[in-house]
Amino acid sequence: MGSFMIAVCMGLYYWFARLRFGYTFSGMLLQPVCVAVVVGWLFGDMTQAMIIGAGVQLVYLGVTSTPGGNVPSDPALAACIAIPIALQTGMEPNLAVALAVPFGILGVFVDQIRRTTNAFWIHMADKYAEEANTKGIYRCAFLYPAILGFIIRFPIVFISTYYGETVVSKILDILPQWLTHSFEIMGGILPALGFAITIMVIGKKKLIPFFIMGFFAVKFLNISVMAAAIFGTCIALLYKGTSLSGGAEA
Amino acid sequence: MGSFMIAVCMGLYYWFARLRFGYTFSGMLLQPVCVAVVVGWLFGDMTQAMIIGAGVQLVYLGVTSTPGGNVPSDPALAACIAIPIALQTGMEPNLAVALAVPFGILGVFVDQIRRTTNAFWIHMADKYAEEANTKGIYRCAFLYPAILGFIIRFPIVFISTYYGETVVSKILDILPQWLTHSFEIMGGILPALGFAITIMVIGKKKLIPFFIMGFFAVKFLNISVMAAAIFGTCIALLYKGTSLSGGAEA
Amino acid sequence: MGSFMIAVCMGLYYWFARLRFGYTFSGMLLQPVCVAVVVGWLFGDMTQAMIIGAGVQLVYLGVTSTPGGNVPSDPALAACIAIPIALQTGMEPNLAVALAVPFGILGVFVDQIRRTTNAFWIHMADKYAEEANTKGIYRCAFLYPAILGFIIRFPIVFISTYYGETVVSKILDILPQWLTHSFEIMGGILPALGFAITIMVIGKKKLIPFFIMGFFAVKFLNISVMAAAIFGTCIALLYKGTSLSGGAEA
Amino acid sequence: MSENSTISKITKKDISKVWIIYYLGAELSNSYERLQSLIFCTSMIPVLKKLYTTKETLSEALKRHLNFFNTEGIFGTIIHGISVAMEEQKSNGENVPDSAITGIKTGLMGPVAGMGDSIVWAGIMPLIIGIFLPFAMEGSSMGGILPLVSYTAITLIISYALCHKGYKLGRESILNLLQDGRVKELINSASILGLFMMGALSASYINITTPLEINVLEGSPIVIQEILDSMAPGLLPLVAVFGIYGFLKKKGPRYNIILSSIIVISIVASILGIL
Amino acid sequence: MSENSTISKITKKDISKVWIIYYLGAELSNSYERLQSLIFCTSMIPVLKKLYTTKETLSEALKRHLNFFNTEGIFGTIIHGISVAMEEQKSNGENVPDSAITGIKTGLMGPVAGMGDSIVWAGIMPLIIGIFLPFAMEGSSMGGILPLVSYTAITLIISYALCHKGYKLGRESILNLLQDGRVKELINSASILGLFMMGALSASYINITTPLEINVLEGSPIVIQEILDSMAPGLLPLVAVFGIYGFLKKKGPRYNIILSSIIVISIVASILGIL
Amino acid sequence: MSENSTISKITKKDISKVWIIYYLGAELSNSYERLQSLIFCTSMIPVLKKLYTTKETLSEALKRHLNFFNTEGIFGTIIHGISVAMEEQKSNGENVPDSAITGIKTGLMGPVAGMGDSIVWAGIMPLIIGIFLPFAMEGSSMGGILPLVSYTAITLIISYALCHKGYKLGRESILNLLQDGRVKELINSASILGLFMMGALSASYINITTPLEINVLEGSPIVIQEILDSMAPGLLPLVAVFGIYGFLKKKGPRYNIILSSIIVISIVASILGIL
Ligand SMILES: OC[C@H]1O[C@H](O)[C@@H](O)[C@@H](O)[C@@H]1O
Ligand SMILES: OC[C@H]1O[C@H](O)[C@@H](O)[C@@H](O)[C@@H]1O
Ligand SMILES: OC[C@H]1O[C@H](O)[C@@H](O)[C@@H](O)[C@@H]1O
Repeated sequence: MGSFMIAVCMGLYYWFARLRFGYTFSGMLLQPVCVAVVVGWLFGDMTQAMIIGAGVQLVYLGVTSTPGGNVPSDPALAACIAIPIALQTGMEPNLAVALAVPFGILGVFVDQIRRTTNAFWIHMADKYAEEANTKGIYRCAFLYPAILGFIIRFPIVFISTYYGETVVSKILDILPQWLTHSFEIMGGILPALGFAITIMVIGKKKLIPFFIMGFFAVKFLNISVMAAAIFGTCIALLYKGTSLSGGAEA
Repeated sequence: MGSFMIAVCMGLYYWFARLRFGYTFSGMLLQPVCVAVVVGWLFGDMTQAMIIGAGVQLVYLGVTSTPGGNVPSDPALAACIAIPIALQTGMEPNLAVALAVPFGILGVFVDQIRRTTNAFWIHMADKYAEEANTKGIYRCAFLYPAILGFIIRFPIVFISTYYGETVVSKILDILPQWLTHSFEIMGGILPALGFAITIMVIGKKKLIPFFIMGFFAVKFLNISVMAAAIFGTCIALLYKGTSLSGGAEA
Repeated sequence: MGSFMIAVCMGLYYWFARLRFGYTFSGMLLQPVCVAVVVGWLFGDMTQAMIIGAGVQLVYLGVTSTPGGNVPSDPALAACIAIPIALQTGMEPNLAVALAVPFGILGVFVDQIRRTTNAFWIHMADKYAEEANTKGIYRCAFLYPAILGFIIRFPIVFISTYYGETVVSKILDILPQWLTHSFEIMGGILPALGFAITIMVIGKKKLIPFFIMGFFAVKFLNISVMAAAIFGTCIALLYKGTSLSGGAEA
Repeated sequence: MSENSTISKITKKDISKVWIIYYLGAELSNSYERLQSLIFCTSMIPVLKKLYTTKETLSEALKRHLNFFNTEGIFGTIIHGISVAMEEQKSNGENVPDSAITGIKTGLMGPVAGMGDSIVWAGIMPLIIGIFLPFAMEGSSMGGILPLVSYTAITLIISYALCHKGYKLGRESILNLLQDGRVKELINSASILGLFMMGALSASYINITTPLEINVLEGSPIVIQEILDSMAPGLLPLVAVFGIYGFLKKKGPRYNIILSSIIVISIVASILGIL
Repeated sequence: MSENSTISKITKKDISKVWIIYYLGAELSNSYERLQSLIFCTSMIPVLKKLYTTKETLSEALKRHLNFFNTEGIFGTIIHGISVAMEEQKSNGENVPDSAITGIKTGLMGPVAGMGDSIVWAGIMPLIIGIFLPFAMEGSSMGGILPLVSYTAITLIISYALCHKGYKLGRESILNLLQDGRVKELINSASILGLFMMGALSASYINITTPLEINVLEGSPIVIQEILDSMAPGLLPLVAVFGIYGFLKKKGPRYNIILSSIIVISIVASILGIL
Repeated sequence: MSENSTISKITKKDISKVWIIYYLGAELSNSYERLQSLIFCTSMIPVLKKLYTTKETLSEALKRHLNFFNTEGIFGTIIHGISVAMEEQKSNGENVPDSAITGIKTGLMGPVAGMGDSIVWAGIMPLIIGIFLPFAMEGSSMGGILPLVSYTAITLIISYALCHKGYKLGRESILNLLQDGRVKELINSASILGLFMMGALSASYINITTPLEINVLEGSPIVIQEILDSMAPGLLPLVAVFGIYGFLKKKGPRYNIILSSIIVISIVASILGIL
């Protein structure tokens, strides 16, 4: 395949994965190990691509979107940029990852754009609902976001794959450090919005201490998420028994 | 003492200890350190016997019977076979223990036989109760299990002590690995029966999360049994206070 | 400044800090780092004094008075004796601290005298209250304890600073080991009195398991005081919700 | 279910349609303003068109489901199932007020999100990637293909089952449950678990630290982050969550203000070096 | 106790007999079918013979105490004491239905087993062995004799005291406690503790792991046990407990089937290499 | 507050006087017999003199506040504020029985002590010393001066705010709270936290271990402390607390006996080498 077509394919892949078509399916498509399969296939060197992909994956293990849909960093963008470069230049995977991390961070901002602009379609859908125009609603839910997504997603990956390392480095040189760092900060804070929304939505003020307990159980006692889930379930069952049915009797 | 008499004594000891005459008394008689005292006395070398016994004990620290009476492995059988052999052949205690462990596992099966056959006597006692024959009930509770126990317990230890290492090794050679391993698995699973019975018997479905919490408190937080007992007591007292007397007021 | 005046100043400082005039202010005055500032200023060698003071501080980090006002050991006395000696003789700070620790322990006893004799003034105040003599009550609360405090606090520091290491060593030689050790034991037990009083004063027998849980949460799980405070707050809020308002509804 | 089948207009296939539409688009149109409300409404279309045949009633129904909605897309399908059942009962003339439907949706979406996010995303996903990672490390494409296939398959099965389960629940018992208060109890339990899990997740997902140091003296700077950590680890993330929460509580869901504030704060803090 | 002494036929010695018979034989006749019911009945003989003098009533009483029973043999003696007191009151003509006696026995035996097993067997026993182990290591027979003597002595004292305590409780207050519901409360608390301790014990006593590995690729096998552990440590033991529990709940106490299943599973799993 | 101001005789300055007197002398006159009762009474003088103008009523009020009192001196000022408000209402002729005032004081002082001791003394103080310790290590007097200034300042601000807050609370709502039982609820919550914190603190503040060893055999002594620790760490401290607590419960606040006992035990144990 010509390098143009390869770049197009990569751009399309990134666009499609980030479209989030298919909730968990796309969630996995975004992971570096999946990106690596595509890169390996396009560049004809599966083994190398997978090894590099595994390395990038380790940096982003389990990062996709956090509660509320906020993206703390974009593993797919990082992978789509780093793996091809590492493969072509024989760069050490570590170095390629270092190169890519700022782009993962940049992805935070791009995703903010998507989710902000998505507000258009919901307003549009409000009108269609008024007219009971279901076709229109479908379009708002799928078509329009896809088109807009293409515009904001495709170019960056296409360019970085087509022009390769030199252009990527140049982009990095242009971006001032304070800007990338501010994206990094943003990526750290954004998830807090999702958690705040969820607390809001659950809406039981008196139960908020459970949130605090979960938070510090992890911070102080270093328990895993699974452990939290198990203890949380037990507590939820027992607390209910207590407060509502007035005792532990069946 | 002649080696025949010694073998008889060891066989009797094993039978008596495994009879479980005297609830905690026999529970301790089964421990390798106690077996070692008898071996040391019979063979006239207390010091060596005790040192070997201590080694075997470390493998079985605190193993007797688990809740519900299931035996995950038989420390007494292991000790009765390993200590004499180690003493006579000057074998390293470690090696003797390795030799004995399969027998400890075998003990799982022998004990299952005992507890299955013990069902005879309870049925017999049902009839005696019908006739108000208290003497008969006494015999069912003590005499008959003791006689049966003699038959299934005495021979193995007698033989292994009398013929020593060669015969023991031969027995081990005959037993196929899959069989001893299946006893091992059995010893691992059996205790689950006892726990299931106890949960059953306690019978409060709504409180089962406490079981789960106890289980994972040990698994995830590595707390000791004493710690579990202390926290468990506090929780039990406080949960009660809450659910039944409607408040923490005295 | 002459060494006499220096000794007077040190004695006065110790007296004043131990007077506990100004609740948290005096609490901090008692700390070795603050004693060091005074010593450094009096002896004209701030740098050295502070370094030694920091060393002594590490031994007594956070020790002032425990709940109920009992003093497990007296960091101020230890500091007032150790720092000048170390400064003058060039003794290693470690050694000076070792010299001072017995005096810190001695302080336990001296403080017991203070708090026992303070009972005089409260009885006196009872009488003044009868006569509505508010001036008298003020005197009982401030003046008399200050005077008595001077008598029991000033001399020891004055002497040890004036005569220096030789006298201090001599005092230590005179004190039999069993006596200093018994002060040490006393310092270890005394805080228990304060805790017992507080439990007493809180007075909710049914809630005592929370005390036990706090105790063993620290002992078994090694959580910090802050962690205890956070989890404790959550539990307190949730337990209340349960037991009194009959549910978790707002 | 058989005894009700005379009045059931909704087929198994209809429910599956709801499910797959939601699955495909759950995140696609997610916006800061109303998150998943657009896709929720969209996924209900096949059912609503069947139940409401006049333009007015259909429009009403569509608007009802364009309300704020957000949950985890796999576990959340149980809410779709319940909603379908309630809409059906409503259209059959039973007394199901709008507020009951919206109430169930709103009551369940938070707790379910809490559980789903922790199990589906923080639990299953890294587990599956981890299992097959060795393949990737050895250069096999299976390291990417197997996670994709198995994660998608597992989550599809769960969400499919829950969606139908939700419908059954909704048809058979939701009204009874609503009446005798057991739904409240259930939501309460679920809320506890949801909040607890959200707390646990936020501990690792929110990442705010300060590089600030105060240099009063040469060589021994006071590191602010260390002081914060010695008070309690994770103070800044917690302040962020409850800061935003407090804002939402007081000023309502003005996400744009929050977002712009986060951007401004990030840039300013980056330039000043305080975050 | 003095005011009741006129109608007390049971002496301190009788209670001690009950206690010692139970102590001697608690495990001796333990069977899979009814565990300690035989020894419970046997230990009650001295008392029952005194209280019920006709053949019919004695036979009734004996059969009553051949019901399923199982508890920890040291802490459990408190149940014997209570039972003796209740039998005495019953034989004195007070209104003590059979179901009350069986109810107390059944209600207490589980929680008491949970506490006893953890304190007497998992707590005291290894503690005592451990204390004297250094003696054994240096070749002294004291390393075996002292544990035997001290463990036996300590546990005898505890069980003796609890048996008599139980009797006193049974005489003085059990009926009142039963009436005002405080026994229920007590059993509730005890059940919580019992279950919690059982959970804690089962974590170390049940031992099931799988050696299974899936070798899709050369050299990087998927180790099933590792995956299970990363989900939650101890999954297989927990499955075993609740599998058996579920069977018992549904099919009743058919221990023979369970036992044979365990044997068959063990052998098959051993041959196939899956456990 | 404005609507009540017509009948308010107490000015902000009066409350500040109460606060500063308590701050200055909280520990100064602390005695084993009644701990902080003397300073509590003293700190109330400026207010009491204003409210009670006859010798009899003033004397009554003074005696009322010489009752046993003890709390943490920073957080505790909230109790002063409340007490001032209640005294004011009482002197205004409202129905505030003596027992209500004493009750609030007694109810709050324990829990507040628990919280204050852990936060002000065990939390903030070592934190502040620790922050500035590097300065001391490098020989700067700031290592001593800054802790003194900042700790004093921070705690003064807290206690000042709480004292005035308490007064406001007392004026506005304490009587309502008392009536509808919410004060009880509050004290309950506070007690839980207080007890929990006291437990946590006692784990590190009480220090009792035994050097006892039993030497049955050459070279392998039985170390008693190890056995105690393997039962549960911290047994001796716990025994001490609950031993004293039990004594206080039974015999009342006879501190002199407790103190002398502690002294005697310490000396004897030191000589015999058992502690
Ligand atoms: O938090 C609930 C929910 O919020 C958003 O809609 C997305 O991030 C989902 O993946 C998430 O499950
Ligand atoms: O679990 C209760 C009980 O079950 C069986 O009877 C025996 O194992 C006892 O030792 C045990 O205490
Ligand atoms: O425990 C409450 C209280 O007791 C005493 O009065 C002093 O030790 C105070 O510092 C302490 O806060």
